[in-house]
Amino acid sequence: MIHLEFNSESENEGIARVLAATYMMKFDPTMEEMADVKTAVSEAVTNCIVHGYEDDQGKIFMDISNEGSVLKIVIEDFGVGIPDVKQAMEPMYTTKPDEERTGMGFSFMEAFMDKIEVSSESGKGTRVIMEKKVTGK
Amino acid sequence: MIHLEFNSESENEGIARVLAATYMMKFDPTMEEMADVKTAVSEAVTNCIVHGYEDDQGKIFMDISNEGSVLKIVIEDFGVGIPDVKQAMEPMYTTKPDEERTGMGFSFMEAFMDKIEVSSESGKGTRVIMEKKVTGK
Amino acid sequence: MATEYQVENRTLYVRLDGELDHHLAERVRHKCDVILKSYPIRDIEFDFKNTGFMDSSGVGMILGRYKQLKPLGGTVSVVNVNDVVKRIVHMAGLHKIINER
Amino acid sequence: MATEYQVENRTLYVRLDGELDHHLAERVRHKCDVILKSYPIRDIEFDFKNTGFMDSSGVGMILGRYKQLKPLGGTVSVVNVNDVVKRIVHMAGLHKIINER
Ligand SMILES: Nc1ncnc2c1ncn2[C@@H]1O[C@H](COP(=O)(O)OP(=O)(O)O)[C@@H](O)[C@H]1O
Ligand SMILES: Nc1ncnc2c1ncn2[C@@H]1O[C@H](COP(=O)(O)OP(=O)(O)O)[C@@H](O)[C@H]1O
Repeated sequence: MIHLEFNSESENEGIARVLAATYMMKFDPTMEEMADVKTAVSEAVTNCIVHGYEDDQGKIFMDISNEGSVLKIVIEDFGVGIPDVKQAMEPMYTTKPDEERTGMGFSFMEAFMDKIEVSSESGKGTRVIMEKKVTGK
Repeated sequence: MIHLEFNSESENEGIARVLAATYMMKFDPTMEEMADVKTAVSEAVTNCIVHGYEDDQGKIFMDISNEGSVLKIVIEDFGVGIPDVKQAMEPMYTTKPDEERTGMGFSFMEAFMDKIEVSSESGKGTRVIMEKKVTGK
Repeated sequence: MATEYQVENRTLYVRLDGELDHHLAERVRHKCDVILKSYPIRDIEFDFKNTGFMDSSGVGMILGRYKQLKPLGGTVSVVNVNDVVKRIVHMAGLHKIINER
Repeated sequence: MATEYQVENRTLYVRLDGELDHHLAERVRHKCDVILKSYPIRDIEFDFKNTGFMDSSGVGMILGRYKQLKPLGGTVSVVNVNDVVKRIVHMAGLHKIINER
């Protein structure tokens, strides 16, 4: 289990992706599995920065672990939270169209991971738990 | 500032190196600067695993930050500690020659970083603070 | 290396460098805005030769440029996309409105 | 890929794969021990073609093999080392007792 804490700065998005990709190297993953996980991590971390903290300062936590070949990634912020998670996860739903958000973030997480669970409380923050079985080469 | 927590397992040595290397990418470092930092991180993290926890389970913390172009890396364990830091830092000094340790770990950290500060308390753990100005290409 | 911008006639060529996430997308969007204010750009071409990754923020940035240029009769193209980026382009439906080469 | 071991006559060829840190060094040491018990090895050659990194744990592992083989009149060699690894080899003084090619 690995726990990473970092500030809500966009330059840390790449660091979060690299850490996840490095962690999963032990499964000898395919290029596609690597890309899947990197994309899902990128979406979740970006959401913390753009929505959770609305580009303000804040801490983001990322936990990476595995049970056998099932990779588990938890990404968490302590920002504004999501009032209606079900609505937020609808395809193309975004509260920031002016910032060129597409509303595809959650859809990509769902498409690329086997399982995603979002819990959030207004004013407290948001936690995304994602799992994926990594079969490897 | 980035904070990483991981278990004292040797497979995490590579993850710690990659995280440090990724963090310093923003300085556009030379190959040599990258190798310097990766080596120093590797020595410090390995010491936590081999000496701090004597191959037992334990947590290792790594903090990476920078002030301007000065990179600062703090690596910390909560293991057995070092009774005599001055002696431990002498070239070729090792308490585990049977495990093919060379006693070169601290010498490499000193050679590759600009500054290294070791604080330790018996039974409490060890903290290594290292700094290096990264000039880049 | 860094992302490079080149204007030729009325086309802006953007040679992306690095992973096209929110971090890079913000920078590219800003730079494109600056250039579009100074030059009579009609078309933009994004070269992905040195970019092996794009997420939904990258999609948003490309879509945003498409929306800017379309009223002027302009186009957006992506070239040299690898399989990973191509997958995202198609999942997002971008290929229906931009040129892919 | 993985580190490969090959015995030819009385030489053990080790084609390292990955960064030669404490993690890999432990595995290589263990594997060498097993092979040295089964074959009359006199010389060991470590090929660094796919290894761009070595720290003091790697130095310790190579030194350990040297100490095992020396009493038998054997040698240890490293081949295809890049600049980063070469620097460590020289800083540690390994080049005085092993062959570098
Ligand atoms: N970490 C978060 N904190 C607060 N709100 C969030 C968070 N993540 C997602 N949301 C909300 O869910 C909506 C949909 O998210 P997503 O599908 O990723 O699309 P996008 O990021 O493009 O808006 C966002 O517009 C935002 O309102
Ligand atoms: N994190 C640590 N916890 C406890 N003891 C340590 C730690 N780091 C170093 N030491 C002590 O300092 C000695 C010298 O360390 P070093 O120069 O890295 O050489 P080596 O690791 O090869 O023994 C070690 O042998 C050990 O006794």
